Amino acid sequence: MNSAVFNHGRLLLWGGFLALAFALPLVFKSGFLVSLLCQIGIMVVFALSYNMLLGQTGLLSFGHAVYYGIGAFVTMHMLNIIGKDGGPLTTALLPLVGGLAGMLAGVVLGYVTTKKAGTTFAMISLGIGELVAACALMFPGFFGGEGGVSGNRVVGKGNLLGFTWGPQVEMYGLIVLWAFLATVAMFALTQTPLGRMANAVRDNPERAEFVGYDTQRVRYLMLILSGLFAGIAGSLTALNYEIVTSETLNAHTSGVVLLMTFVGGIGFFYGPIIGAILISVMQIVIGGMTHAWLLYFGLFFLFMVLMAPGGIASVIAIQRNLWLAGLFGRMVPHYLAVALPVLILLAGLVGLIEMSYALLAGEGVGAGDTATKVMKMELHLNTPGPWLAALGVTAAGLVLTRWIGGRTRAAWNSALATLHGDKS
Amino acid sequence: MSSPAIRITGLKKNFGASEIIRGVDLDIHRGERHAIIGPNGAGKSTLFHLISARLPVSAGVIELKGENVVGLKPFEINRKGLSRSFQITNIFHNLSVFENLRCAVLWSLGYRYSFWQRLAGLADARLRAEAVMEDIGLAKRRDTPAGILSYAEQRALEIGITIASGADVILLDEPTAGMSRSETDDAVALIRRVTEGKTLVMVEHDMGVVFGLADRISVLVYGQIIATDAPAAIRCNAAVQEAYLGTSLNHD
Amino acid sequence: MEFVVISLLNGITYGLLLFMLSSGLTLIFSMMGILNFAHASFYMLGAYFAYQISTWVGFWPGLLVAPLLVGAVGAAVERYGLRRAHRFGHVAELLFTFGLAFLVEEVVHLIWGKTSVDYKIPVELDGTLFTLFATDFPIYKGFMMLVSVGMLVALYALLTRTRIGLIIQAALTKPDMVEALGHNVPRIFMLVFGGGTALAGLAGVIGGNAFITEPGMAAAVGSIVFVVVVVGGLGSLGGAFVASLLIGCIQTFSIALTISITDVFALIGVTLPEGSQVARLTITQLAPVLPYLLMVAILIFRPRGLMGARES
Amino acid sequence: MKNKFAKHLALGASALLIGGSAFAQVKIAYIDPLSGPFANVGEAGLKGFKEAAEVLVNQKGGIMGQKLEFTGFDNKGSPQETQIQLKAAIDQGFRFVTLGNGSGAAHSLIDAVNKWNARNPDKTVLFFNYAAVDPTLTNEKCSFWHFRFDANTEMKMEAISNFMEKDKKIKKVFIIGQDYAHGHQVAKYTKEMLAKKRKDIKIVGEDLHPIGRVKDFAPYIAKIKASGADTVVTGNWGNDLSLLIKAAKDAGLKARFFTYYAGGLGTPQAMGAAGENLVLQLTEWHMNVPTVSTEKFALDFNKKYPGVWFYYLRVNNMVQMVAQAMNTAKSTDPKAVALALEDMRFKVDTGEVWMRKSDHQAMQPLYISIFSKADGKTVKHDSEGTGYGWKTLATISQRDSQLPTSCIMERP
Repeated sequence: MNSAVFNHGRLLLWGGFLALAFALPLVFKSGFLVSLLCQIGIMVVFALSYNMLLGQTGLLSFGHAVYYGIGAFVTMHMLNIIGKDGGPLTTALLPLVGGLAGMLAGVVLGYVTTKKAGTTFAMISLGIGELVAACALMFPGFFGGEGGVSGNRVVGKGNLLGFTWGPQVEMYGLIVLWAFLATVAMFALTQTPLGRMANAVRDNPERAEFVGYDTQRVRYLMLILSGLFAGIAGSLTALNYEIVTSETLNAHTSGVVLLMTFVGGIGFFYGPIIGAILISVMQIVIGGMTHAWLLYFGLFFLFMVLMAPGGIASVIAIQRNLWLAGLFGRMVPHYLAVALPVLILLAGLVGLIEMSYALLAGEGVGAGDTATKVMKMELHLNTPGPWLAALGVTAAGLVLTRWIGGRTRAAWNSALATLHGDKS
Repeated sequence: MSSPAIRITGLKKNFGASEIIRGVDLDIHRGERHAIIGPNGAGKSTLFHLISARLPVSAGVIELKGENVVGLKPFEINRKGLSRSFQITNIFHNLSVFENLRCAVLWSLGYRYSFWQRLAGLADARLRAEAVMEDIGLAKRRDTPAGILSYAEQRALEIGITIASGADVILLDEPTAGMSRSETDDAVALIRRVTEGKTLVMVEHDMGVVFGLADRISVLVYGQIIATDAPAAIRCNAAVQEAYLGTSLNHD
Repeated sequence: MEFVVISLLNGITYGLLLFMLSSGLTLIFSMMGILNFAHASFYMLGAYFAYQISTWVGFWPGLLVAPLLVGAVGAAVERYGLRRAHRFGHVAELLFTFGLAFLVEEVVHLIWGKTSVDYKIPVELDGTLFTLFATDFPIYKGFMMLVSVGMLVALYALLTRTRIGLIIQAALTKPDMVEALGHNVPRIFMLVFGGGTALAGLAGVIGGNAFITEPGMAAAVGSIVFVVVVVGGLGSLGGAFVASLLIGCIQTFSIALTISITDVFALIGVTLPEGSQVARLTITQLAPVLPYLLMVAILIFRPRGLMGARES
Repeated sequence: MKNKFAKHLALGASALLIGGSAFAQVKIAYIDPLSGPFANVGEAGLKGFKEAAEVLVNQKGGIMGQKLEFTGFDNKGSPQETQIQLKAAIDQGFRFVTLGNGSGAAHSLIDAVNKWNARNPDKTVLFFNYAAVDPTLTNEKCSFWHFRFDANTEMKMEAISNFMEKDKKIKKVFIIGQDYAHGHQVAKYTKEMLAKKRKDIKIVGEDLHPIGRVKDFAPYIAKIKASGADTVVTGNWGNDLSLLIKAAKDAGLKARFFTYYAGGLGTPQAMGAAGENLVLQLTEWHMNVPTVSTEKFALDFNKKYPGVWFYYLRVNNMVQMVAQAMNTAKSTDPKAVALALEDMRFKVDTGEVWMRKSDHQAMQPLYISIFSKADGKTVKHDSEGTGYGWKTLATISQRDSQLPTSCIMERP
């Protein structure tokens, strides 16, 4: 049995991740890092739920935030109801409510959207997303207008095991627990008949019809289930921030989850996890370092689309295959050789971008900025000196990268040829 | 066993103004191997597409085992026990050979859209897929993604997917197209083996394959069946010769 | 009466502007199968380029040069970006344009700042064209209509009178066939993408000063253009035209209607419960949602769009 | 600013967090949009605070010898992000926060601050509000931990409606606003107050449009025109206001516009000549209010930051009042500062600012002015280089701007 959900190796891996997730806040005591970890946990679930559509069923959605947002709003209202009237539910179980809400939204909206696949689906999802987002501002009673709906997650008495979920660390524990459950469930789903047929529908919808499957039904079911997990993620957001606003379900949120999932890699189950972690950290770290972070972000995304459309996970997977084939060793010197010119190129580009921002965007990249320390000292941007230097570095980097990169590529191609030769 | 496997009456298909299928009547008996031949552009593939509901019918009736199936969706017809292959390889490229076959058997084993059962736990699906894999000679390629198989292997897989569900009416659209001689021989043997006891309808250009496999042959010319008969009779049918060799033969 | 005429004029002006955007999008989609997410970004670039040129040499040269520049940028994007993304399939292409939209906005922020720029209507066009009843109709709106219609005529001539036009036209309905005939040369792709983006650029040149030139302008029209293309029918220029005018007028007229949902339902004899949130909404408030509702309705009842030839 | 935040994070990650900076300083976190569609507003505010802290506090001896510093935190205009940024600020040791843009964000912040202070009574945080004008913030939702330095919507409408009461030319009023809390409140107070003060004025129409999404206001203008309104009241700001005025001019609408936010942040530039003698605004100050030191400050500011025009007098007021409160209390503990701010009467250029104790709402003189051609005399300075500036039509004294509050404050 090679594909059981819980064979020994996998059990160890899952357990290891769970333990690591619980251990992290013990190592990093900073409140900010715990907050960051909470955000990552939520995004992991959200991105994985998105990949149920994009990676597994081949549905490119531009409106996935709708399910996330609806899960969040319903949770928040539920939280407020519990806070006011009490009730059988406790905070810890609310993600289930949010998930069901997301699922219900999937049942209703998915009926319309999944009639089509491909480009048409992408557009319908965009339209539905815009529709719901616009409605959000129109019905302030439910969506709370531009101020959103807020609540207090410390409600009820005698919460599960005495946790109040007030402190961020307790909330983190709750998020890890739910994220873990959702991840296991989503992974298990890939190992079921529906999960596999979703892959089949993605690869070749026509053929899927001719082996007896209604592709529309497969897409619909996948969307509903994806809505369930997106709803859980939204619910966790609601509990974590104790406020939900209409932007939770707008196009921007849909875009972010798409970016995360794609950058991480849609072809692998763990791809979106990598993406969620990477993008969350990037947003905060790079976002904190430079005003140009959105530009870097956009460039990075385009670079990924053009150079590594399989995402980071596919890059890792290829390295792993090389390693297993014993070919990784012979690539290492090439990687190292190409790293230097790439760094030079990057330094030049970063220099140019940062100087442009300093000059044009007004907000100087003032003294003490870590990002400008690369370039040291004060630069006179109104003189050609720094610009020529940066241009020179960029050009040198470019030439070197092309030169050495050519060799690396040749080595890479030969390694891949050997790899595939071995296999076929 | 009264009704034929497939009964086609008055079938027509237009693409805009041009009529591609112009009133086809045809009975396919249960258990026979039936080949449809005809010159290029005669409408053979279109006929297949109509039977399998890939294209909508313009007029006429198609009965599958006595039941009118016009207007049904492809998957509905498939569930009634008709399975088809494609002239242009039509497989799940990113899935492994094994997964391709397993996908093909899931519905017929009643797993439908289940998301509460583990695939790995479905022994019958695994056994059936493995059996087909063995049949089509791809056991050693079990975990290879279908997209990187060789052409002949993909054709074999195409047939494998078609027969895996256990459908009793099999439509094969040029199963040996583009194969070398030896590959064709293997394919013929394969088809013969896997369609044992089933109804087979095939479109084929390779006359060696046709005459080696078929119990009966229909000749489709310009959207009409001009003859349906046993191979030997078809061979010396004047109308067929005219259609294939041109009118000059008539003057002999 | 006065109100109806004025609203109609406003609706048509807006609709024509939408058509300038959606025609390029339709062309690109038909030929290349690419849903250009960055299309509205080229509209924005058109406005900014025209602004920049107008500060140097005035509005009129900008009217010509800015769309050409935008087209050149578009062609370069196709040549060095999309063509590579194309190898990885449609999803990669779509994502590429998605990322591009993001990048363009950021670059606009960088070069022209985050506030609106002072892109003025040229003095020659600043004034009243005619006064209808008591309302002035500005010259510039007339000019916008003129340019849109001129572009429409030019596009029509190009498509029906030239060889490349015939190829493009054929591609609208039968892309596979055109491809099979060997016309799928990268150069045509580049040309069409450049041309389509240039149209968006032209819309930006005349829309930028009529409204406002600011970094959010792309996002503001981006999704509505998609609605137009879907409602009109993918790949149908005629459909895009009809849908543009339709949506332009719907948006204009819905603002005019102060009646609430309750009133609407009362017309058909249904009484809504008092005080519910839906009941209190007026059609005016619903105005921005109507195009999306229309799109959803179209997709349910007529998936190929008003005049679409094919479904996807 | 932002970079320091990252540095802290990086150091924190490597477990080398150094507590605070080497120089003693009083730090205030400025949580407002620094990216996204409202980034220009946020950045202008931040520059204003930095300049005010430098010129009005630090160059005059600082706070008990310490420097006052403002650090920007980008909330992207989002209530949710506001809470994330608040957490980030608290983690970095900030005890004071300020925010101005968006009632939603302000509500979110006041909630978060209340919650935080209840859960962490030893690390309280104080919120200075410099521009969020939702009246509920100093009424139903008032908090001990919140101080507002701007007049709220209700007070502003009181002033505007008093002005309208005296103008007998006004017969028909049309209300147009953005479809969100602020727009709704402006409409509500306009109707209520006019109904009380001028029964003869007819409200001939009321429209709410989606915020930031209308490209062409021509249909709305057509509607206003059809209604025969001679006066339009709007709470619109930013592009929604500029586009509205432009469309009015295009269609030849001659109605006067009473606005809240026509005075700054790019709006004068965008409306240009279209606004002449048609657009009125209510503010706590404008360039042509005869004030010596503020005028100089504004001119210096405009020279130092070309393209950003000094607009917020209340920023200066707030910075000075906070500094004085800290100096008086001889403490930078939020609670002590709050107590010292309560009931403070602070002398500024335009008169006196009084921080009312019962609801923490600042009372200050207000001005109604009209957009008119700069003539070097009454309209000495133009606005944002347009050739048009603001001419005072009426002054509302601090006393006249006061309104009762329904605040029942929970005091620690």
